[in-house]
Amino acid sequence: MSKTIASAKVIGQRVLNSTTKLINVYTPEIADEAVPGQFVNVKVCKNTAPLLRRPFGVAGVNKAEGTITMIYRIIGEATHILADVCSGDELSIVGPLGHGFDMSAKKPLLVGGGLGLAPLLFLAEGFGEGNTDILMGGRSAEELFWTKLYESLSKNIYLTTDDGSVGTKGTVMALLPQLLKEGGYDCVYVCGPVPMMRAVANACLEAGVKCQVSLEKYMACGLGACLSCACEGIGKRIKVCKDGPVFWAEEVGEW
Amino acid sequence: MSKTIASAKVIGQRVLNSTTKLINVYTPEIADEAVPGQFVNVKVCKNTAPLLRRPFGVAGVNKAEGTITMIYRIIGEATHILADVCSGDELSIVGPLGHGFDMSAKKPLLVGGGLGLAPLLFLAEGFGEGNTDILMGGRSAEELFWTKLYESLSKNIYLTTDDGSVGTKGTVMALLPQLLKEGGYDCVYVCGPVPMMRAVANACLEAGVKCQVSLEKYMACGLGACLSCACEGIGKRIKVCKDGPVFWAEEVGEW
Amino acid sequence: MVKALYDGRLAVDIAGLKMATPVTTGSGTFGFGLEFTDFLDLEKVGAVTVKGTSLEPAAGNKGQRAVETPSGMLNCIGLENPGSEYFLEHTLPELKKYNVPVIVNIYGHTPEEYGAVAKKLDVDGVDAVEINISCPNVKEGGIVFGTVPEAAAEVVRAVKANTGKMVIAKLSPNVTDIVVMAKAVEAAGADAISMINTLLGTKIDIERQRPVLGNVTGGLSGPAVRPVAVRLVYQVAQAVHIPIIGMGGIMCAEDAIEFMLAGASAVAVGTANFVQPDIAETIAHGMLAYLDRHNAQNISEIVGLALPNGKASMPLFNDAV
Amino acid sequence: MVKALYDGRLAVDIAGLKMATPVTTGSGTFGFGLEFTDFLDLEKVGAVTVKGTSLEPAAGNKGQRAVETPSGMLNCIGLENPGSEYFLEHTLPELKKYNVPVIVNIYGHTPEEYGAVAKKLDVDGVDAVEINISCPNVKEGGIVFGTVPEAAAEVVRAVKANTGKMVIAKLSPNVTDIVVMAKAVEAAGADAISMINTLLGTKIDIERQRPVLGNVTGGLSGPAVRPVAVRLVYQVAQAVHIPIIGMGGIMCAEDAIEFMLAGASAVAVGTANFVQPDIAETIAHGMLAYLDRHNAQNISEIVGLALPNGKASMPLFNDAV
Ligand SMILES: Cc1cc2nc3c(=O)[nH]c(=O)nc-3n(C[C@H](O)[C@H](O)[C@H](O)COP(=O)(O)OP(=O)(O)OC[C@H]3O[C@@H](n4cnc5c(N)ncnc54)[C@H](O)[C@@H]3O)c2cc1C
Ligand SMILES: Cc1cc2nc3c(=O)[nH]c(=O)nc-3n(C[C@H](O)[C@H](O)[C@H](O)COP(=O)(O)OP(=O)(O)OC[C@H]3O[C@@H](n4cnc5c(N)ncnc54)[C@H](O)[C@@H]3O)c2cc1C
Ligand SMILES: Cc1cc2nc3c(=O)[nH]c(=O)nc-3n(C[C@H](O)[C@H](O)[C@H](O)COP(=O)(O)O)c2cc1C
Ligand SMILES: Cc1cc2nc3c(=O)[nH]c(=O)nc-3n(C[C@H](O)[C@H](O)[C@H](O)COP(=O)(O)O)c2cc1C
Ligand code: FES
Ligand code: FES
Repeated sequence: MSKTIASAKVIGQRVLNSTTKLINVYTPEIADEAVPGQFVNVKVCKNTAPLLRRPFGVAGVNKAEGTITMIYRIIGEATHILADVCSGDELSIVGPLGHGFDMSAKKPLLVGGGLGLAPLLFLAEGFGEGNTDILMGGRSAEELFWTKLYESLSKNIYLTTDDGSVGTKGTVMALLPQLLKEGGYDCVYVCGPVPMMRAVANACLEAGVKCQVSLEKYMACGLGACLSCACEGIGKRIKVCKDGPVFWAEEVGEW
Repeated sequence: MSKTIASAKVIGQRVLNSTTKLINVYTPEIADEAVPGQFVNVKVCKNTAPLLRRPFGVAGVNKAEGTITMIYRIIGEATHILADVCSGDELSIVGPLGHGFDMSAKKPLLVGGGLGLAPLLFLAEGFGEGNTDILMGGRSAEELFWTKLYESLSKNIYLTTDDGSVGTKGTVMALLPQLLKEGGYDCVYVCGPVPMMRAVANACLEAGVKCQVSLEKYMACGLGACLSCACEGIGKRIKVCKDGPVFWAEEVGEW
Repeated sequence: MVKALYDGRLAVDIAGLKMATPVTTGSGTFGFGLEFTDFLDLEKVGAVTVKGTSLEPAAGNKGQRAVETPSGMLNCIGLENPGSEYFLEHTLPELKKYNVPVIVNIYGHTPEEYGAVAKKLDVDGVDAVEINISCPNVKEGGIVFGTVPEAAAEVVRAVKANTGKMVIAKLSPNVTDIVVMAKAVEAAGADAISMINTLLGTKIDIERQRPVLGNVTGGLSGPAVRPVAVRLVYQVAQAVHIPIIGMGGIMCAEDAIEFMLAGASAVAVGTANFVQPDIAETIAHGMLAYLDRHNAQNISEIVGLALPNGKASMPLFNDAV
Repeated sequence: MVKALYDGRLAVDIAGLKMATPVTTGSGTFGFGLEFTDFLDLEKVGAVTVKGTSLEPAAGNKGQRAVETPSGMLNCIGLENPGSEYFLEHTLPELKKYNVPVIVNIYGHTPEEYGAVAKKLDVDGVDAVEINISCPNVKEGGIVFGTVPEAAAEVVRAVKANTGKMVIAKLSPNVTDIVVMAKAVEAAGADAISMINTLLGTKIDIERQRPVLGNVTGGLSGPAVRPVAVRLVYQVAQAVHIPIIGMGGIMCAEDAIEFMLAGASAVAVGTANFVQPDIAETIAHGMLAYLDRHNAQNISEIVGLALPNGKASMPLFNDAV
């Protein structure tokens, strides 16, 4: 598994909702190597400000066409610039980075919220059409463009929203215990806000179901070199960018 | 004469030669006010790097359409970014800045080299079709797209190139003394590299012909506030951005 | 004024100097204020701090005087100014037409000279003097007064003895321990501290193989230095009891608020005036929006909230998602 | 190697340390080098300077450890490292597979501890030790050794007494007078100086009204600090006789050349490794192009050309147009 710095041509991007976009870039070296759960580190312009690359999960890959997909929220300086790039522009991308999800589950349940649903999308693709169930939580109906993205990939889609505007009212925890009890899942994959991941991980441990989490920490290098993302694992120090971002729930000592 | 910060829409730009472009922007407030010799201060992107605005001479104005023209050399960070802006993009422009040329000449000779020919183009327009002669110096034929720009504005176009590839071989000084003697000019307007301006100014003083020069100094504010561009004038300190950039040759104490 | 500007929500009182907004201008970056009247309403700026003024006119440094650096700029103007006489005769009368406090930044080559300028400027229309003991661009005086606590104190005392105006001491960041400097000027009687002046830097033209600036080194300002400036304000705010006017790389309201949370009671915009000449007024609007968002009535309420002993901190908004 | 790398044109000798190019890596920004082998050929880097290593493992600071700032970044890693034992057992054997000099950056809490780490690392495969007396992110030791000349000298002496390797003293920019520090470490026996470490800074999250970094303050690095770093190198180069390894915001060959013209005999790339992980090799190519453009044979010829006493300066190219 080798990493590259690629000059990736933007193939196109589209709007998912008012603050979220999906971008496709042509970068065959990375498309060839990337597995679900990995991420890439993107430089959005040549200026010294913004200076650092920005990490984004790989949300999908088309090996035949040599492209990868990212889904991102427009939140700060770099993502505002990214939202303005046009087809044909070049982005410098380093990747693929980190370690992916364990793919040995027989009956996987994916649990995600917010942009955590981006890497899980690639995971659903990796398990193959109809082989995953997904439980997704959001604030309101505005975030539910995600269901469209998962429709053709996952078998059952379970929904919760904070405001009850679609699906069950509440967080994913409103549905999870029952799903764990009755769904026959042998592994849960969770990516989302920390409180969600912690709650899901605890519920899985209690229910005796294996659980992988995908952590997010501020990253400067993404290569395991700067220790910006280092934190306490059980019994050892871990680097989220290199030893993760995917960990077994029981490896995590500090969220 | 009042200055504004305008958000100016890019109407279009075109390539003049491998390192020079012409850009038109829609900014009626500035188009209305600007006179030949003035400049504008342009912010090419929102990032903090490049940080400062960049000064460019006004190379033309279309009051009816509310546009101004700039001609610039792609040389460093900001001009590289400028070269990439598309029609429809917005640039923040402060202007018009400084004082313009004296327009009282009856028979004006314009003398320019390099990008100094940009503000002189607006001056030629200001005097009206066929009312100016222009003497231009360049390194080689590559720079002579300028003749096309002046064709419809100036009556006689005199050319010199360092390599003799077009026009007379040498600098503008190869032709100037004779022109001054025989041309009946009552004022010379010069804008270009410092050695050119100094030589032309001296020749004019000797020949007893009035001469205006347009100086260039590194500018941070363009408003007379920072004193980056202050230098010695005869008997007093001058600010190139505010008291100039156009000066009578005899006002200049320090080139 | 029947109604206070911005309903008085941005009004601050800095050691007796009443400002309608906490935003003043960095000396040397706003000329004499008059250069900016096309872009903003001077009366909507908290105070106008003018270019460093000395007893006699000064021509400043030769050669290139400014150059851009990553997210910043270097300058070596060298305190060119038309002198106090000219200022009093020609500039002040113009400024007096506006209902805005005027802070005059002063410098001299000896404590006595500082005192003499202060005395000369102790006139109607001048609301405060800011002592520049921190200019990196003049050889005599300047930086040494800014790096030696006792020298700084002496200048402050000389100025205090010669003026009835409020006195602000402007600190240099080019020191090992700024807290020592801050305490020295406080003890010497300064009514307020302004900080930071520029960081000493240089740039070399690699093709000409020579320093770009005529004076070889210059002062670094702009957003590049903001993290250093905020850190210094954060340190000094914990050590002194006089108010701080914070500056260094403020480009927008959010940056100004960062300084106030770190303990500054007012702020100054410097380099940003070159980029956005209306910024000193514009920031006020961003501050109002911030007050609304955080349910605060007056801007003074946010001063120092991010300090360790951070008085009542407001509820945490915007939790990490 | 039958043929010297780059025909030997970039080869430099820093107080006996032979490097194939003048480019090493800023400690803490290049891990242990091994993290970068997918991107560049380690043997084409002048030397690999590894993360700060202490006697015992250290966990570093809690909370957020890095954040971007305008053209820079703040970090408060706090010198997390697996300890010298682990380094010798696991990392060094891997590094030894490459034909590249290894510089180990070390730190301790007392001069004795610095000495002990140095002694431990006085083994085959380590080519030099770089003494970090300037880390702003650890409370004990760190910054105090970097700001008090006698304390710095004591650390240098302790290290020199315990190692046969070449010793580099890394200076902090957070001082009033860096020349005093440089002379102190030179007199204490340092073979070379590296500079600069990071500038102390902070950033405040205005919505949460708290410092962003877990450790409150952090070290500022990246292009934002380059003007300050070049200025400091320029000053120290005129004051000491030992070679300088210059760093602070180098992003490309042109920036590296700027440091060398200012008097650095070698350079290190730090933050740039995060942005362009192949940069430590890439810069070499830009340096060769520069040598060609200026008709120079070896990179050492350009060292210090921009200094006031600037040995033979080369003809001026690129005159202002
Ligand atoms: C492994 C990993 C995978 C990610 N995947 C995605 C994804 O698929 N889609 C998506 O929208 N976002 C993802 N993120 C978050 C994304 O990196 C940030 O939203 C982005 O960096 C914001 O950049 P900005 O300049 O627009 O905002 P800024 O103004 O820089 O910051 C906005 C917020 O983003 C956080 N942030 C900024 N830079 C980083 C960084 N280098 N590392 C971590 N956090 C940062 C800041 O702490 C801040 O809270 C991921 C983060 C990590 C660590
Ligand atoms: C009054 C005035 C009018 C000008 N008119 C034109 C014009 O019509 N067309 C044109 O192509 N150029 C013009 N220039 C020069 C133009 O401003 C610079 O080429 C431009 O700023 C370069 O920016 P950059 O970021 O691309 O290059 P940089 O990498 O910043 O610099 C490249 C070169 O340009 C010079 N320069 C950079 N910034 C400034 C500045 N703010 N002021 C002065 N010089 C600077 C630098 O000293 C350097 O030599 C004018 C300059 C002035 C002062
Ligand atoms: C061009 C220029 C001239 C300056 N002149 C002075 C001055 O005369 N007196 C002074 O005390 N500070 C002077 N300063 C420093 C500024 O007032 C301010 O302290 C510094 O620039 C930091 O703020 P900023 O980053 O917002 O610019 C000057 C700064 C610049 C950029
Ligand atoms: C994340 C990070 C970690 C660092 N760790 C160390 C360290 O362990 N020891 C040290 O001497 N310097 C350390 N530094 C300082 C760098 O080696 C270098 O001196 C500084 O970053 C300036 O160079 P730059 O601007 O090119 O990054 C670190 C810098 C960064 C950004
Ligand atoms: S981001 Fe640098 S080690 Fe993880
Ligand atoms: S550029 Fe600021 S005074 Fe002229």
